[in-house]
Amino acid sequence: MKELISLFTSAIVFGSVILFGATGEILTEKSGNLNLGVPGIMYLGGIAGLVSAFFYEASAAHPVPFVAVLISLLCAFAAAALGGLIFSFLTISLRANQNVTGLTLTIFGSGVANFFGGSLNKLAGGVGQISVSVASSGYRAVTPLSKMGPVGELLFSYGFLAYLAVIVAIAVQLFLNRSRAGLNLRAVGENPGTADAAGIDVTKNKYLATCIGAGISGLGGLYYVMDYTKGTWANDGTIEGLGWLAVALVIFATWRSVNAIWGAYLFGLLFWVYLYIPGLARSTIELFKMLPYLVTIAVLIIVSLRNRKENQPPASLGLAYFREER
Amino acid sequence: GNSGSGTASSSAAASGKDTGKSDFKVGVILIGDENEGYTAAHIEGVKAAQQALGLTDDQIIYKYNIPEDETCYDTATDLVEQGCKVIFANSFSHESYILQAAQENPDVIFCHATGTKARTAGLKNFCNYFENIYEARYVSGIVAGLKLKELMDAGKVKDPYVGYVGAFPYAEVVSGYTAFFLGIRSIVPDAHMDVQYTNSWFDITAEGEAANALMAKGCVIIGQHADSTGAPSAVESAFKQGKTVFSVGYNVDMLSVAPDVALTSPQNNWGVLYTELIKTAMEGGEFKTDYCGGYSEDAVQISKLGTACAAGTEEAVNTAIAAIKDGSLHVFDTKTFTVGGKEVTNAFATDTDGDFTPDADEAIIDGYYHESYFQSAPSFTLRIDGIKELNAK
Amino acid sequence: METVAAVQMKNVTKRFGTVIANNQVNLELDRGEILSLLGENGSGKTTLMNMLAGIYYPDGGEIFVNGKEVSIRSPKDAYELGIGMIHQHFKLVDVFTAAENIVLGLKEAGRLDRKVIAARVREISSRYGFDIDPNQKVYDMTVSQKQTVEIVKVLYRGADILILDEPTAVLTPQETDKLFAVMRNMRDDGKALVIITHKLHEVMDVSDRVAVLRKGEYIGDVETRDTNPQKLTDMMVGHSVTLNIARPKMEKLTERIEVQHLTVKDPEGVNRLTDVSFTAYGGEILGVAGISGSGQKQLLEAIAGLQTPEAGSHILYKDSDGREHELIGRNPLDISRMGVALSFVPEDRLGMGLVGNMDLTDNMLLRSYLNGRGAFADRKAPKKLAEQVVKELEVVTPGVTTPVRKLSGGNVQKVLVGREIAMNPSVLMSAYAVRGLDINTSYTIYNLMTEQKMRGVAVIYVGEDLDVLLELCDRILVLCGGQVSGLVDGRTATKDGIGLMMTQLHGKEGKQ
Amino acid sequence: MSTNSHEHSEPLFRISKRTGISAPKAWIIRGIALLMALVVSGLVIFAIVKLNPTKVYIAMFEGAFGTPKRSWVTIRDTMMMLCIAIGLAPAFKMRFWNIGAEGQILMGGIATAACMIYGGKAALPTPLLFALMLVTSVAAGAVWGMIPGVFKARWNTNETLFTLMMNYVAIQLTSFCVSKWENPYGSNSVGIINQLTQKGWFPAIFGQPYTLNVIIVMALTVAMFIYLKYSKHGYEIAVVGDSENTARYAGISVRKVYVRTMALSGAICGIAGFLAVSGASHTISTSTAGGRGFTAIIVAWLAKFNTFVMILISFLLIFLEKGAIEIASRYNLNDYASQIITGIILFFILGSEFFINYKVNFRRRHN
Ligand SMILES: Nc1ncnc2c1ncn2[C@@H]1O[C@H](COP(=O)(O)OP(=O)(O)OP(=O)(O)O)[C@@H](O)[C@H]1O
Ligand SMILES: Nc1ncnc2c1ncn2[C@@H]1O[C@H](COP(=O)(O)OP(=O)(O)OP(=O)(O)O)[C@@H](O)[C@H]1O
Ligand SMILES: [Mg+2]
Ligand SMILES: [Mg+2]
Repeated sequence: MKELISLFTSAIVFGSVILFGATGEILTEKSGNLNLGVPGIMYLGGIAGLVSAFFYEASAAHPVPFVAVLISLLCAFAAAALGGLIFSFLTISLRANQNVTGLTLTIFGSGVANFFGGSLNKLAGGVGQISVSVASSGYRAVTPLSKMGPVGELLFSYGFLAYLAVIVAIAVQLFLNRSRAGLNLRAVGENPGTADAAGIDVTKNKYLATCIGAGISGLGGLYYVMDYTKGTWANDGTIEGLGWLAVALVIFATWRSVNAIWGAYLFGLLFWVYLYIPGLARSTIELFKMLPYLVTIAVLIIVSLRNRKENQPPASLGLAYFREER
Repeated sequence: GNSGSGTASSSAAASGKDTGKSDFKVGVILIGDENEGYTAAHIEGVKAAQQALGLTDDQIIYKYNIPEDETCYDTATDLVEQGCKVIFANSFSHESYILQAAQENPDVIFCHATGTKARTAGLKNFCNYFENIYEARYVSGIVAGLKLKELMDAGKVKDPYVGYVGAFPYAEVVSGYTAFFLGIRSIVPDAHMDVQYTNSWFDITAEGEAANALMAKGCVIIGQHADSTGAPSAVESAFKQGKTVFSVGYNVDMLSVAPDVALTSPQNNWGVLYTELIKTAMEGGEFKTDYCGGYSEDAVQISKLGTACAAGTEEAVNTAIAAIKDGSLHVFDTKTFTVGGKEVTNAFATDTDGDFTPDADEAIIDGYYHESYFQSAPSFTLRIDGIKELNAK
Repeated sequence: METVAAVQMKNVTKRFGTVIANNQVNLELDRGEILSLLGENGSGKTTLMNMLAGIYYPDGGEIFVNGKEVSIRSPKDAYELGIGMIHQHFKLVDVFTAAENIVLGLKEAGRLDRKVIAARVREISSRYGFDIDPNQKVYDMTVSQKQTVEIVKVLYRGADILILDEPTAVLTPQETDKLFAVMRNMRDDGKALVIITHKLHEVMDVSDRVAVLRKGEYIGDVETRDTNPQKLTDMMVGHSVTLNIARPKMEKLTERIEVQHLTVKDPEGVNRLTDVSFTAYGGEILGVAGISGSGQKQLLEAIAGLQTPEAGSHILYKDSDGREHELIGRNPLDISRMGVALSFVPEDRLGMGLVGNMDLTDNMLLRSYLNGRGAFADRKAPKKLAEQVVKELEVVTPGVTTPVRKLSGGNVQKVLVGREIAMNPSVLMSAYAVRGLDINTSYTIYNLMTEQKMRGVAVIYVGEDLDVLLELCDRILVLCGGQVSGLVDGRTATKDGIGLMMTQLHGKEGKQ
Repeated sequence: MSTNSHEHSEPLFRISKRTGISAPKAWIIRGIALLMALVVSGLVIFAIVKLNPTKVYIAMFEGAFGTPKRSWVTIRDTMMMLCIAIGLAPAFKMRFWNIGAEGQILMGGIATAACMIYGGKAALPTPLLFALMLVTSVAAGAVWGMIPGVFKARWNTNETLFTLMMNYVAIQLTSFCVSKWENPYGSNSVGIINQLTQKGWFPAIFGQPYTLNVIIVMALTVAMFIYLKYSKHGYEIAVVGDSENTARYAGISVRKVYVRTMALSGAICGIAGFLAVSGASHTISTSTAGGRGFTAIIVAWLAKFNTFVMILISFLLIFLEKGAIEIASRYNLNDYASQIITGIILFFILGSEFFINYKVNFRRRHN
């Protein structure tokens, strides 16, 4: 029982990282922009949050958790959105190929993050010495509810970002399906020519969706750094792997961020389940670690067998729009 | 251990002028960079040697993030071409590539940390080096044991159940966790331990989740032989949520990530060996095949004790260190452990036929296993009673 | 100058690279009139109107709306000026409902309340006599339904200047009549309308005034009541042309294709063709009439080997030696390997017949790339063929290395027809071969069909213009809801008779 | 309806499509972009380390070509990148988003390593061993590419995600093999395979160990160029890529083309794995592909599937990587600086395509 709860909590923590990534990417893709730079963007969000929290705590005489959290949250969002802005400028204004730009953004983001992460480690006096305990405690603060036995642990033992991830996922879904702005945005992603002819500012919509989407994805990096790994920096490439999983989750959730919630937790569950299965050999573990990917493939095939129009990607996904082009 | 690296370069630059050998260059091939505890410890070691020997910054060429493939060989050759006279590499699987470079460049000294091949390679310019980290692990075990005892005495813990996050079921890890466990058992005789392997030297999330899984099983002390802060910070989180659990790290002082639960971390003080090796190379001396150092050489230590440590820990630690130094305490004393219920009377240290089972060099002499005696790298691979590997094969 | 014109365009010029699409064009549009804009393919009609709709920005000249000089930088600007355009290619989002498409981009206050919107859509539809379900998804709609949504969309925005670019190209005569009724309603409402169409009888029918463009130049305008189709054609083309279809009769007919009990289901399992049987002869043009979506597409594709008919269906090809070949179960390649020379001009030119991003040569190669031994495709012959097609059919293109996507619809069609005829077919099938083509080009195509017939080819011509079918075809097969409702002689049949068969199956009301 | 806002307010600038820009002019634009990129990266480097950028660029050059050894490593890595990009070209030309090169390389690598290990033990004659390595690596890569191809062909399964997931499956499979083959036990690394006998290693030709790599990849470059441009298969790929419907209309079996092309794409990536294991590292690990499968996508796209242009771009990327690693080592920078520089330069190159395809017109009237 204890182990089961531990597995589920691990799954939710893991899932929250990719849920942010996927939700942001869903918003972006709904505008027709296929941003394969999610890993890079999550890197940017993670490092910006960490660096800003570090400098705030180093400079303030009495750092306040709330302020530390706020500053790092804003910085993470802004840095990630900036990554989105680079992508937007290149693909929307300059109409560069989205796939290549996205991959380049991943290289760039991981470079920037690890570069400054390394510097920060040096600055802090060595590995594991980066101290952002104030911010980190803010991110990881839990209510007394978490001590209410197994249920408390299962439902209330997470930092606020884990809940924010769910809220944002639901909010994005509501925005896309219930609001006029969301309708317009989806039209841009489906058929920019139509949206344009209907008087929707295609460029503005794409820019906004991509930058805000990137900002949201960046929070995944922030959550990973501040909560999951508790305010340290490591260049082991985990964020990149998580970023790709986030991209996968978008398709897995068939572009519905509410689906992404359970999808993310399922990924997390499958990702860590090997630790809770007794008696696995070391080599068997490696096979077990295929699970999340195999399940994704299986779901993918099932979805394609059903082949519903509503499960398809936005029709103009990945294509640049130029009004005078036919 | 944490001897100020900040001042090293400036003073070295100053004193560098009067070293006549300014064309003497050192190459350092590293598996990671300063973001990763194991490599960071090596960098500090080289810096300490630099300071001690008065080398300038220009005389040391670092190559970071060198994977365990042909890049390692390329890098070694490149360092030779840049004029390095002694070249270090710090990751186990660099060894074959370094060996290849050593064969091709007999005028350059190649030193490989954690490797095992120098003894049999028969090259004058190739050596292995490693610290007797098992000694520090034993001592860190004592720290953990005292904490465990304190918890049991206070009634907070019934079952002295220890968890260990290991990288691979490789001699270095086996030797390490056994030493750690024996340290604990010297205080809490009925302690028992589970080892969970992560299949990675450095994976912050996997180490954290492995710790979570062990804690869910009921472990109250989490030790580790993996290089990240993942496990201690997971333990810290669990502690904050009301669990009774403490952590012993590795390489890195974990107090900043786990201030409430970090007891200590065994650490390598590589500076001692780097100084000796570089000095020998500078002086053109003969190289042995293996170099190692433990407490006696000040080459290993444990990091600053955490506030959570039990009362009297400091004294116990000092006593143990003194005993190790004066030879009255042997970590792998055959009287302290059994294998399959029996005391061990013979165990080989070296594998000569490549079947991964040691078959030469009797290591049990005078009633204890002579770890790092025939070679610098650990060779202890006995699975002793009281320790369960959750996924060894 | 007693009233201000709704729109005035003065010396408007637009270039695309080296092409001058509009050269110093002057155009006036008044309220309460329907202006027909006429011109050959590529003469610049769409371009001109796109500048009003904010899709293109002029390179020179001025535009006045209601007497004020304006700068229309985007469709949004156009809407704010009350200009709405219904584009030739529908601008609808497939996965949205009608209502969602209609409110797209509107700056209305409040949240997206689908009920309120649906109510307003219904209200507008009933005012102008449309029939639309606000909650139907566009991908479930017929073309005419889609067009209705387009019109309602423009009206919903309160546009009082409406531009319709070839709205009737894909409509049935009945649907066209309904559209025209609505347009007249709107004109009487005081709105200003522009319609682009290549069908001269429609011009005569609906418009008050006709403006003519030729090669990007404004030629002039005439009151509709003062002109006739022949005059208009001469104006468009710049010299007088004859608009007659010759229908010589071949003495010796040979059986070519025998279709027996052909039944085709779509992927959803709905019957698109039910028990269709007929024979097509070499030396005649067999017309196929029917409301769009009555199974024409499935019929041609089944013959071409692109559909899998149900068991019990047979399509037999009879070669000159009298041998029969079953075509069912064979793909187009197998069919041509059997020595059956089957040419097919599909309805969807760029989506099926041609590769938009490839140049003329490579598009010619599509039918012959497997020729010759070895692993390599021969491009010499196709290049020659492309040059020949360009020359003989007067294709307007910078050269044979231009991607066909860049050609105008009419020229695209010529390339396609040219290629298919060059295959020396014994059977030539075409679907809506002149859809969207100007009158001059259309007649070129009719003549090509007739030429083929006289060579002994069995021509199957699916068309929508009954006048043309009656003038061109020897026999006409009428489809209704996937079934054969009649097979009549083209020389004796009447338009009304065929119209009736198109909607009624053997006297009963046909299901669509 | 307000109209006044539109009066005389012509936009400041407008964009229009450019047609038929001459090739030299296009290359001049790209050259300018590259120069600007170097200036910007120079500024970034200067901002971080206060180093004279020209010195930095000289260091970069030396990093890639400073010694014969370095030059050969640069060439070897360029060939590897090029090989993968060549493998990706047919898939992308077919608009099949094969981001699974990583996995296909690994599968080829696993096959090669298996042959080297078991073939070495069985003392197979060298020609037979090489034939076996080639065949199995090609087959392994082809199968790995074909699986998503088959599903795409039959059920239109999203290939982007499928191939991405196949990468991870391949990585785990590699981990599995490594833990089976590890030497010594528990070390999680296979070590240099056949270090003593050098069985299954590429032989040195003209005294250079990587000559064979160059020969193989150059042969592939030419062959793929011809295949795509002149062969019947190449034509089919282009048609299917543009419009499946048209392909069907022309009697091309779309499914067959999907499967065949993906098999080819995977096979060449498998060869890349063969090169990586037999021709370079003589070991197998999860980092054998090392992210190159992703970078090669950039190469393939930027070159617009022209394999000769790919040589140039692969070379540029590898040059940047080597150069930046040298700066990092020489000036004690964290070597992730290389990724930053690569990113900036690619951004500029990507952006420059805009000025090749479009023209910016500024306001013509001044009101
Ligand atoms: N988006 C575009 N890009 C480049 N050139 C264009 C574009 N649109 C139109 N043109 C050019 O402008 C000319 C006029 O085209 P336009 O579409 O206005 O013709 P049209 O009269 O509408 O023809 P059709 O009857 O075939 O619809 C064409 O010859 C074409 O070369
Ligand atoms: N992207 C483009 N680039 C260059 N020229 C173009 C482009 N699109 C269209 N044209 C030009 O536009 C002219 C007319 O094109 P348009 O697309 O309006 O024809 P269409 O409306 O498709 O034809 P139709 O009315 O016969 O269906 C052609 O001469 C063509 O050369
Ligand atoms: Mg037009
Ligand atoms: Mg047209």
